[in-house]
Formats: sequence, structure tokens, C-alpha cells
Amino acid sequence: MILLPVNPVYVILALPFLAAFGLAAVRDHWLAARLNSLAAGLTLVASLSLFTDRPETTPLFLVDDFNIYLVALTAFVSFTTSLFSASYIEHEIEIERLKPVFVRFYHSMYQAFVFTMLLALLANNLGVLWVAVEGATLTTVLMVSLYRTPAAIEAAWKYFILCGVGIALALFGTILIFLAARPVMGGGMPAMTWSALMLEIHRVSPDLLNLAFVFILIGYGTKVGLAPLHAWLPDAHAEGPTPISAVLSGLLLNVALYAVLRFKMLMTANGQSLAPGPLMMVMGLASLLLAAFMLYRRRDIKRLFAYSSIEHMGIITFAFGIGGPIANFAGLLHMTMHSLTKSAIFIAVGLATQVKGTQRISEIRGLTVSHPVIGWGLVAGVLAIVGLPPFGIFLSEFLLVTTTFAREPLLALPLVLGIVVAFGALILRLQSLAFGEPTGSMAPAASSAFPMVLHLILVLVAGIWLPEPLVEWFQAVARLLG
Amino acid sequence: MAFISLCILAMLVLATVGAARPWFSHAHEVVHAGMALTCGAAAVAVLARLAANDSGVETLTLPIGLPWLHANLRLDALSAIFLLAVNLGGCLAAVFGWSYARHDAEPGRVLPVFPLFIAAMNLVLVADDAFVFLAAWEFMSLSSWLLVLATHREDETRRAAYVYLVMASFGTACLLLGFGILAGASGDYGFAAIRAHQLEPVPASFAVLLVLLGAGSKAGLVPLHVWLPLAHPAAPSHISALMSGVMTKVAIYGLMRVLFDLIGQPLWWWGAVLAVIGAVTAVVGVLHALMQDDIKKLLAYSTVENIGVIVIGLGLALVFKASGVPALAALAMTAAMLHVLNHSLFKSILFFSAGSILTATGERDLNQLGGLIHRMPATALFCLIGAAAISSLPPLNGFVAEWMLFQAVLNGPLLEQWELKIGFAVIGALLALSTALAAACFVRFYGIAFLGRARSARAEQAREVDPVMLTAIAVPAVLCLVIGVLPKLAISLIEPVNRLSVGEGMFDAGGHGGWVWLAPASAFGNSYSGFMMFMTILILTILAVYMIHRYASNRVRRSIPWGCGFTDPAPLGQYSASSFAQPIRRVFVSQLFGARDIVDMPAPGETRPARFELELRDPAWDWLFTPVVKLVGWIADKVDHLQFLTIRRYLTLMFLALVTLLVLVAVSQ
Amino acid sequence: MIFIQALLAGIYQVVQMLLVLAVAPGLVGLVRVVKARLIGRRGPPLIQPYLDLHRLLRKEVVLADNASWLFRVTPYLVFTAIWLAAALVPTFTTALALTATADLIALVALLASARFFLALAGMDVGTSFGGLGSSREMMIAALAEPAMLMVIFSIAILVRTTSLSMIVDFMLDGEVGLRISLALAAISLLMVAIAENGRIPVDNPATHLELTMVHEAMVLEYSGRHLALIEAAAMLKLALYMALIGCVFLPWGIAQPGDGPLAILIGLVTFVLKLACGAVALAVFETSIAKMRVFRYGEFLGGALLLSLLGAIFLYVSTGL
Amino acid sequence: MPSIHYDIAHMLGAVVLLMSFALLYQRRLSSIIQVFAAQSTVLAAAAAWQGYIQDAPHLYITALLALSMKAIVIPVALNRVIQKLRIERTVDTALGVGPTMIAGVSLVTLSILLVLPVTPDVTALTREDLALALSVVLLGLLTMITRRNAIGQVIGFMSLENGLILAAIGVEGMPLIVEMLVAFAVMVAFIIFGIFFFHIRERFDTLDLRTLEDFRGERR
Repeated sequence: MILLPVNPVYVILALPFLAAFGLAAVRDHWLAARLNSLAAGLTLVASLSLFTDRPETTPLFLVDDFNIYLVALTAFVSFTTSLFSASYIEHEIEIERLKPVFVRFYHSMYQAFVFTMLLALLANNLGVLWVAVEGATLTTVLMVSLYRTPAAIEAAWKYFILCGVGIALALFGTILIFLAARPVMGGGMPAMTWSALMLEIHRVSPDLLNLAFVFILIGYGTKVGLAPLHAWLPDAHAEGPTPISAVLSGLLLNVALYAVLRFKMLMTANGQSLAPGPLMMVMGLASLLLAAFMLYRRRDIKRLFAYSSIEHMGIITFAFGIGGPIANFAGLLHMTMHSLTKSAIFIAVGLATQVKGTQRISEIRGLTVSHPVIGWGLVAGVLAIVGLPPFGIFLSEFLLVTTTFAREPLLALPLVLGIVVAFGALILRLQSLAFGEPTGSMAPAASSAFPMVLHLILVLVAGIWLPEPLVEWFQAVARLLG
Repeated sequence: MAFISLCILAMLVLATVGAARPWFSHAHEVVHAGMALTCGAAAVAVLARLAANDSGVETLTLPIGLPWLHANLRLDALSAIFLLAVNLGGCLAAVFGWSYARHDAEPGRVLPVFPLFIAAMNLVLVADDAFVFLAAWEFMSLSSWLLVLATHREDETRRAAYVYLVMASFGTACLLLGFGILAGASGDYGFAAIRAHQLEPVPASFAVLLVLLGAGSKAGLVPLHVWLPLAHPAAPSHISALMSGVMTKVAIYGLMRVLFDLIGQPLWWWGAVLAVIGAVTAVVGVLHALMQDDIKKLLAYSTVENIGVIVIGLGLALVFKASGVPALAALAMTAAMLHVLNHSLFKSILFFSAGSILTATGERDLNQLGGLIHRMPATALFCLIGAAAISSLPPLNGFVAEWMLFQAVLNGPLLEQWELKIGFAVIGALLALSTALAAACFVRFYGIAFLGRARSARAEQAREVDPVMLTAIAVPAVLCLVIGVLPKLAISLIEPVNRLSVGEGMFDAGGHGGWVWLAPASAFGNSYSGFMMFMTILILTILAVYMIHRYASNRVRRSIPWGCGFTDPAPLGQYSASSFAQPIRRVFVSQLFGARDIVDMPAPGETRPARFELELRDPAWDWLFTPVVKLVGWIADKVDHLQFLTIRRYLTLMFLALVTLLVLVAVSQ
Repeated sequence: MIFIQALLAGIYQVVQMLLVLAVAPGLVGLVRVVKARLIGRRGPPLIQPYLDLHRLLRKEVVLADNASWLFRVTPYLVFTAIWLAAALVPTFTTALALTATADLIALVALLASARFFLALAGMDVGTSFGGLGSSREMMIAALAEPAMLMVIFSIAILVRTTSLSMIVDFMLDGEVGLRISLALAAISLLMVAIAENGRIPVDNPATHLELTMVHEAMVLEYSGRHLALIEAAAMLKLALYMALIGCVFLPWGIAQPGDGPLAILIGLVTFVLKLACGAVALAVFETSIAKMRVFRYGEFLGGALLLSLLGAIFLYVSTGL
Repeated sequence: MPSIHYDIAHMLGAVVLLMSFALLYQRRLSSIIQVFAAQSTVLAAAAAWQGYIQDAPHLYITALLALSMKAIVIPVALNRVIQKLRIERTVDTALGVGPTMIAGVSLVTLSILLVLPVTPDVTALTREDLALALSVVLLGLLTMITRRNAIGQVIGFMSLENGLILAAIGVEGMPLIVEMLVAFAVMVAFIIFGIFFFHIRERFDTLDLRTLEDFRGERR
């Protein structure tokens, strides 16, 4: 990949961008699905090339310790999910839940969505970031409403309105940042460029930054799914096609959080502004606790795991809020692990709902008996997501809880309470899903479980052993996050 | 150390073999034989180490786990004694499982997890940093949860498994917080760093409280015991034996590692609290055990009792250590450690016997059993030894630990604090009560299950189990006897632990009597000799038998039972399990547990049978768990409304959040 | 010198074992005689228990059809366990060879072993009476044993030991004096002794009225030599308790190691006298009191437990905590 | 720059804010749309004026876009939607006029409190503009949550957006304004398309919880 004559960033962005247009023209859904996977695979390869040869920072694009692994993660999960999606969509067409014309649209939007996420991650410019996040919102709205059922449209609508307002507020925050930076850095692009801002931000007056961060937090926080801004998330996850739920939870939430964290870095680097930590801690804890209790009354399996995503986003936000090298490390690790695990869970859920023909928790029983691979995959995924060893989330939760308790004992109590309450809810549902006398169809699953297994293996390995470079990136970013 | 690590590795390999069962027809044999060998080898290795009185420490660091800490493993005397218990139990369970687990309905659910479970327990014991410790700890819960779910098709099992895993993770959360305090803000989770980190009394006490909650919930201390009698019996019997006999010990190890090693100099009241909790646990546990009709549940509750006894020992040791009398601390510690070994032995016997009964009759309900001594004579003999040992009868091993514990209690007057002096008397009384009740409990267990006449057709047609299973029962039974007769053998293994945990061995201050007498100086020259007692009884019995058969009549005539002239043909007319427990229930339990007899006597002329039902309540459920469950449900109901709002209201929430934050900013400027 | 002492201890031990075996039936006989006289009957002769035992030994054993090996082994085990226990309590001297084998706690446990097996034997044949007896016996034991141990605890607070020989030595030194807690302990021990030996008001050894019996219900199926052994064990147990009370609370007359033959002789005589007094006292007590209902045992023995606990606590108060 | 420049810019901003209040106050759908169109026109004027005083030609494009899209195309489209879908002409409000106005005034006060101490070294123009823009944004949000009708809420959303544009044009040297405006326009188009296409009439708010449960996915 070093041989590539152009900046790999352009390749990474161009591939999904072109694929989005290209796929809109492919009529055959079988071929489209393969091409979709191919494009995602190529994007993954291209993104891996970043590791060997990290490109220079340009005014528009930036590759640093923070986003390099997120880009790879995004490309990886979108690739594996595209593999799952291929067989999933196939089955949906077979049972005539989807019309082929929508599928064409779906694949195109899938790539467009990948493009916007990668753009958001790679952007060196606040404006580009904002535009990318908005694009991601629009593409996912379309995919969530794909089934055209009243519930799907309702969910898409809710998603759209709430995130639209969120996006608008985030833009206001972005404008405020520019306004704050302008006296120091003058007008024009540099005052909206991360790399430039990071160097000069300490000279910027903190007052406007505070105001800006409030808008950023509420704006992008809506997209992260922080309580009380979370309302769109469960429905959007539950009503769209399952591959989309997987990428929403696994990737989009990360991207939105990434945006918040970039701004937090600015706040940290400024040094005189209000500490953003307490705000993030409060919102994080609120999300964690709210989602934890919400889990108990869920009847829809996808909504259940969507709430679990809110819970984990809460934990991650809390981790970054409390800050310090250990908590930040834990937060970064948790982000990575959560996106791998949650997408694996959604894949398992997708397989299960396809074979059982229902999304209701009470109608799915004994999966480990009827479908051992799906069942045990779901078991492993849920055990991982609730933070049991030997999976990676245990590692991050261990670091987070111990360091929180040592530093802010009173905050650790709601944190642990939330984790334990959520644990109770998820295990309760897991037991009824995976064990007991099986119900429903015993026919083997049509779709591929390979991506799920791959994700789970990665999460398992990460729980036991973390590669050295990853640790170094995390530690470097943790320092920047303060 | 390297050897133990290799053993753990071998167990992991065996787990993969177990997972490959669908493709590998001999997986069952390989896993069980492999586990028996591996555990056996590990047990022998630590036994050799302990027998050599080796107080040294071996460490090993593996490049996994937390990146800046790595996985630190360490083997010292404390780890070694528990490794002995774990691997001995594991080895026996593997042997028993060889035959027993063939009858499993879904063997694929047990085979891969069984080695993982034992590996996790081993790993807890050799962990030398908080991360490895907690990861292994939680993994131990996780794997045993899967084992409990082996019979997942029963609703009861799933409920038990659920309660179990939630309690376990609650415990882990407490431990996590506890280690958070111990490690301090620096975040150095290595045990060496924690040892060096001196805590103020208040945070140290909080750490102790949290560890007590965490390890206590795993060990089954009252009132956190409710999961135990649900979960342990639900697993296959050899796993039940492991969970009851061994896993609870690992929890005890966790408690000890923190209280006697990591935290430094203890405060006296920690020990007092521990001992009181232990005493209450012992009594409550055994009373529950007495009321159970399900043999495995009975045994599980008896585990609660024995854990209580061990914790009493630990509490006393802690008190003595804090009060600066290490010799007495060593006495109490020896008692506790010996009981740890003992309990893993006789609980293995008893659970294996229960497994054998289950195999032979398919019944777990005492009221369906009876007369098995005729049809399963070997099982009956070994089980009798187990029952006598757990009832602390001389000259068996249970009594030795009990004796030392009483000797430690009797030294209470030496202490300064008057709370302790009186407290020790009360603890002694409770300990004595629990011992006596345990004897009653096991008379009931053994008498109803093995003696009398068969109460059901299945008990009537029972067959003795195969020699492999019998071997697994016989070995611990023999060990029970050997330790009981020659307790010094086992006690010499405990001496390094004493030096490590309380700073002095039990016989360091002298004492007399060689290997025959047990007379530590700290017991004021009081002495006991299992050997003499055993030999005397043996000789006297032989003498009596000889004399009587030589000089008196030796004629025997078989006849129908006399029964005061009332010979009831129906075996159901025998004393049943609940009628046996009735006097004790009336005296002890009625007020405490709200036990109620419900007798439904038909009016004269009606042909339906009279019914008797017993309603038992556990105050821990009523007062602790049900309110928590209700509270969570209530909150869940309340917040659930948030799922059903309109978009406008969600926007309002967002607006309010924004305005609140803006006001905050405005105010803070 | 040490060798001679050891030899003497061995001889004394054998003498004591034979002694308790010899006097135990006589003790029971005496109790019966006194009781009969007190209610105006002539009563059986003093040697009646010896005759009973002899008769039983010569009779054949009638064994229930489904009695197991445990049923046949138990009498021997129970007999030897109680015999050994009785041999451990200093009667006329503290210089006994086996004295270090068991202290008071081990003694209690030894008795518990005997009870354990007897209770199992009671359930072996599978009649309802056997179960009834076992169940009640274990309930009584569940309270009596802790009470007994609390008595031991009180004594141990005072004399710092649970070794019987040392207790006697200490008591004989006369440093103890009269203490309220010792009195409480003594009363408690008496109550335990009554319960453990199945005397009125807890049990009536003379009755075979089904609903009230405890001990007799357990051994209902025994006959012949087995019954003889069990009866003998019961007699030994009564002697044991009397000897125990004697040696702890009235230790006068017991010879100590190194004492001459005269002291031994005095010890023997005082022991027999103590037993005789005990028998009379027991008979008087039994004739002046009524048997109580089964479910009141809890209160009776609970009272004993509390008394002994109180004794221990009082001791702290009087020794200044 | 002469002070008349500030005064005019200031005045235009104040008119936009006034229009926001008018939006809050209006009941009838058609007049809401009219007020919004007026607000957008004033915004276009403000953008053009800023383009003139900052000498930034791209602000003229902004002004043109605002005028064409928000003052003409969207109001016309919305009027058609109303006619097509026969949406009731008056809108339910969740809050009475009095409380709404009090809330609006409080929000404006909050904005001024937030902005005034913030930027001592920024020119007076942007500071005042910022206060006005912040007020417009918050009032837009308030409009959204006090209207029970989809159209009313869309208008509130667009009025919020007007506040954003007001802020963006007031900042000298702000790049990417046009791009963002276009992105926003796409979004708004989507919304209107959504209302039209999916026949979302009153789904923003329904008092009947049972139908909501049907729709919010928890199909019991």
C-alpha cells in the first residue's frame, strides 16, 4: 500500500463515495450485495494502509493516533456487516419483506453512510465534520425507514427530527468555536481546523468556548444517544434492517462521540475554560442509569440491545468525563470493544429474528438448542457486553470502576449500580432467549454467522491481550483528552 | 509456579477438546481422564511443596492482561493450601464425572465448561494482581453459571442460574470497588503494590466491608446466601460438589488474601464482625438444611453452615492477630484451614453420594428414598463416614477442626475488650448449637435416605453404582478417616499458611505429643488424640465383640419388626423427612423463619387423602431481596413511560437539557 | 520413675474401666430401689440390673427382617464409645493413662458419636417409633450439647483448661472459692445430665408409653445381647455424668499423680460414696417431679443453655472483665 | 467602519428576533407561514447587508439562497401541503400565550446574560448579533415544542436555522457558510418531502397512548 501514488485518505474516501453512486445503478441485488462487500473490503484494505504509512496532515484531512484506529474499526465493522448484510438482505427479499428496488437503494445508501462516517472521522475541519455527520443522519434515516411499515416510518421520523435539531445545535456550537478562535487566529479556514486550533487554542478566551461546548454536547450528544436526548435511538435500531442496527450502534454512535471528544480536547488544551468533565459525567451517568432500568421492560429484542447501547455510551461518556490517563484509556478501549461486541450481537439478533420470524423476546426461546451457533454467539456477545471476563469490556470496566472509586468514590456507586442493574436485565433476557425449551422454527439460519464469530474472537483476544501499538495510541490519545 | 501454570494451560486445552465433542467421539473420556490427571498432578505438586514446609514464594509474569501490568501470578503457602483443596476436589469430581456425566441429557453443555471452571478457580488462587484475580473470579462465576444451566430446560434451574449470576456479579462489583480502595488513585493493581500501600483505618474498613460483601456473597454468608441453595443443587452432582466443596473455598481464599495479607495490620473489630457473621451463618445454614427435603438442597445449605464455621475461625484468627497473640491466631487459623480441607472432602463424599442416589433412583426428594443401605451398601458405608465427619464426630476429621476452634474460643478471656470476651462466649454457644444441629441434620439425611424401608418403587429398585463412582466416593472417605486419626499430617501442611497469614505457626511456641497427640501450647496443654481414641475404640469393640460372642449368646433370628406390636405394612408410615425435622422446627424455626405446617384433614366420610404441607420462608428473601427486586421493578415501571412519549415531549426534554446547561454556564460565569 | 508412673497410670486406667463397668448397673439399681422406697414399694433388689443384663446376654437376638449391618454394629460402637468416655473421667485418681486422649470437649463429642449411631439405628428398621425416638433424641441433643459446652466454657474461663485432670487439680487447690457462676454452671450441667440420661422430667426410662418415650423408642427393636449392650451403655452414661459432676464440682478425695495407695483407696471409697449420694438425690428428684410434654424440652434445655451462658458472662463480671 | 453599518445590521437582527416572537404568538397555520417568510426575507437582507459591510461576496449567495428557498419556495410548498392534506388551519399549542411569551422573554434574557460578559475583545457587532442569534435559536426550539402540529414544528425548526444563519453571517471571515446552508436546505427539503410523502399529519403529538404504543415499537 505504500506504493499507492496518492494519499491513502483519498482512496479511503473515494471508494465508498464512488461505490455509492455505482451501486445505485446495479439492478441485480445479488450482485449489488457482493459489490457492496467488495467495496467495503477494499475500503478496509485501504484504511489498513494508514498503519504502514501515516499521511501528512492537510487542511482538510487529518490522521492521528485518535482517529487512525477508529477509521480502521469503522472500515472493518462496515466490511463484516456488509458480509452479513448480503445474506440478510437476500433472505429478506426471499420472504418478500423487501422489494428489490429498495435493496438497490439500500446498498447505495450503505456505502454513502460508510463514506460520511469515514469523512467525519478523517476531517480536519469542523465544518466538514458537521456536514459529514449530517450526511450520516440523512442516509441512516433513509435506511431506517427501508421497510416502509408505519412503525419504521415513525421511527425514522423521530430519528430525523430529534437528530436534525441536534445537528442544528451542533452547528451553532461550531460557529461559536469559530467566533471564539477568530480574534486569535483571524478569519478563514485555520480557525476551523483541528490541527491549527489545537496549537493556538490555549490563547483563546474561554468564555465562548464554554458556551460552544454546551451546544456541541447537546448537539452531537443527541447523536451519541445520551439521556435525555436518546429517544430516537431505540426505535431507529428496532425498526430498521438489522445490519443497519449493527452499524448504527457499532459505528455511528462512536463517530458522534468522536466529535464530542475532539471538542473536549480543545477544551482541555485551552485550560481555562469550564471543565467539560462534570457535564459529561452527569450525562453519562444519567444515560447509564436510565437505560439500565429501561432494559427491564423491553419486549422487543432489538430495542433491548439498543438500550444497552445507550447504557454503554453513557459509560464511555462518563469515562471521558472523569478523565485521567486510566479512565480515558478505559473509555477508548470500551468504545472499540462496544462497537465490535454490539455489532456482533446485532448480527446474532438479526439471524435469530430471521429464523424465528419475530422480534419479540417472549417468542424466542432455547436458541442454544435450536441454533447452537447463533445461540452461543448471542450468549458470548451478551456476556461480553455486560462486562464478564475474558472479554474486552471487562478490562475497560475494571479500569474505569477502580479508578473512579479511588478518585471519586461517590460517583462510583451510581456507576456500579447502573452496571449491575443493566447486568441483571440483560442476563434475565439472555437466559430466556438462549436457554429453555426451544420455540419456533428449528430450520437452520440462511445468513452467515461468520462476521459475528470474527467480532467475538477479536473481543475475546482483546480481553486477554492488547497489541502494543493499540495501547500506545490509546495512551497518547488519553493524554490529549486530559 | 510454572507447573501450576502448565496445569491451567492443560485444562484450557482440555476445554477445547470438550468443545470439540461433536466431532470427537472420545471427548468425554479424554476430558475426564485428563482433568483427573491434571488436577491430581497439580494437587501432588502443591502437596509436596506444603509438606516440605516451604514458605517460599514463586512468581511468574505473563505478557497478557493489562498492558502496563501484565498478568502476575504468584504461588505462596496460602495459595498452595487452597490449590490443594481445589485440585483434590477437581480430581475427584473428574473421576466421579467419568461415569456420572455419561447420564447427562446434554453433555455438550458441561464437557467444555468443566475444565474451564477448575482452571478459573486455579487462576484465582495464583493471581498476583487485582485484574487477574477479578477476571478469574468472575470467570469462575461465569463458567459455573453455564454449568448450572446444564439442565436449562427446567424453569427452576434458569431462575437459580439467574439469581446466582446476578449475585455473583454483585459480589464482583463489590470486590472491584474494594480493590479500587486498596490500590488507591495511582491505579497500581499489583498485589505487591497493594501490600506496600498503607491505608488509613477508615478507608481500610470500607475496603474490608466491600471485600466482605464481595467474597461473602460468593461464599454464601448470611444474608447473601440465598443463591447458593438454588444454584448448587441445580448443577450435575459432581459440579455441585465442586461448587459447594471447592468454589466457596475460593471465596474464602479471596477473603483471606485481603484480610490476612494485602491489608496489613488488621483492626480487632473486623475479626469480631467476621466471627459474628460466621456464627449466624452457621446456625441459619444448618437450620435451613434441617428443613430441606431435597438432598442436594440440604447439602447446599449445609455448605452455608460449614462456610460459617470456617469464617468463625478466620474471624477469631483476625481478632487474635490484631490483639497481638499470634500463637492463638495460628490455632484459630489452623482450625479454619483444616475445616477448609475437611469440608471439601466430606462435601465431595456427600454430593457424590447424592449423585449416586440420583443415578440409582432418579430421585432427589428424601421422602421418596429409604432403605438404600441394602441396595447400595458401599455407597452407604462411605456416605456414613461423610455424614459422621460433617457432624464433627470423633475420631473423624471434622471433629479435629471443631476441637481446635473451641480451643480458640475458650481463649477469648485472654482478650482485652469486654465485647470480645462476651462475644466469644456467644459465638461459642452458636458454634456448639450449629454443630449439634448438624449432627441432627445428617442423622435425618442418612436415616431417611439410606435406612428404613424404601418409600418409592424407584428406591426399591435401586442398584449400586459402578466402581469408578465408588472410587471417587471412597478416596475422600478414607482421607476423612486418616486426617481424623492422624490430624498432624494435615496440620503440618497448614503451618506455612499460619506463618504467612498470622506470622507464627501453631507449634512454633512449643506443644507436645509428637504425631499422636494434638496439644498445641496455645491450647493450654489441652489435648486430643484421634489416634488413641480410634485405637481404643477399635480394641474395645473387638474385645466386646469377642467376649460377647465367646461367652454370651450369638444366636440370631430374623423376624418381622416389633414396633410395639404395631406393624405397619406401608413404608409411608415411617417417619418422613419432615416429621423428623418437626421437633426441631417447632423449637427453633417457627418464629425465626415463619415456618407453618398446613394440615388439610378431610372430614369423616371423605375419601380423599389428608395432606400435609410445610411452608418455609427465608427472612433473607423477605427482608432483603424481595424489596430490592420490587424497587427495581418500580423504577423500571416509572422510567418506562419515557419510551412512550411524543416527539414533542422528547424535544422538550432536549430543550430543557440545553437550557439547564446554559443556565449553569451563565451562573458559573 | 517415669516408667513406674506410666505403668501405674496404665493400671489405674484399667482399674477405672472395670470399676465403672462394675458399678454402673449397681447405680441404676440403687436409684430404682430408692425410688421404690420413696413411693412405698419394696422395689427390686439392688442387683436386679446385673441380673437383667445377664439374662439379656444369654437370649437370642430377634432381628427385624430389614435390619441392616448398621443396626447390628451400633450396639457395640455405642457401648465402647460410652465406656471409653466413662473411662476418661477421673473417678478416684487423675493419674490415668488415657487422660490426654480427650478433654471435656472431646468427651462431649464422643458421647455425640454414640448418640449419632444410636439415632441412626433407631431409624434403620423403618418403624415409626424408631424415627420418633431418633428425631426427639437429636432435638434434645441439639440443645443439650451447646449447654454442656457452655458449662465447659464457664469452667474453662475459671481454670484455663478443659483437660479433666487439670480441672480436678485446679479445683483441689482450692483457689476457686464459691462463685455464683459455678453454681449456674452446676445447675445447667445437672439439667443437661437429666436430659441426656433420659430421666424425668425429660424422659422416663421406665415407660413404654409410645407418645412420651424418647430413648426407649429408639432402641425398641433391639433384643438379646444387643439390648444388653445398649442398656449397659445407658447405665455407664449415668455413671459417667455423676462422675463428671463429682470430679468437676466435688473433686474432694480424688487422688493425684504421685499419691500413695492410701490416697487411691480414699479416692475409691469417696467415688462410690459420691455415686450413692447422687443416686439418692436423683431418685428423690425424680419422684418429686412430673414428666413434661415433648415440646417443652426446648424451654427446659434452652433454659439450661441460657443459664450456662449467663454463668460465663457472670464470670467475666466477677473477674472484672 | 461607520457606525451606521452597525446600526443597520443590528436593526435587521432585531427584526429577525421580533419575527421569532411573532411566530411564537401566531395561531393560524397560514399566518405562521407568512411570518416565517417575512423573517427569512429580513434574514436575506441582513445577509446581504453583512456581505456589503464585510465585503464578502459569498454572503450575497447566502442572501439569495435564503430569499429564494426560505422566503419563497418553502412557504409556497408548505401552503400546498396544507391544502393537499387538509390540515386544520389552527394549531393546538401546548402552552398558553402568556406562559409562552414569558418563556420567550426569559430565553432572550438568558441569551443576553450568556453573551454579554463573554466576549470583551470581540467587536460590538458580532457580540450583539450573537445575542440575537442565540435568542432566535432558542425561540425556534421553543416554537417547536409548543406546537402540536407538524407544520408548526417544521417552521420552528427553520426559524431555529435562521438563527444559525444569523450567527454565521455576523462572524467576519466565517468559511463554509454556503456549504452548510446548502446542507441544511437539503435537510429541510427532506422534512417537507417526508411530511408530504409519508402523510405524517399529526404524529408529532397524539394524546392517545394506545396508538402510540402500537407505533413506538413495543408491540405487546
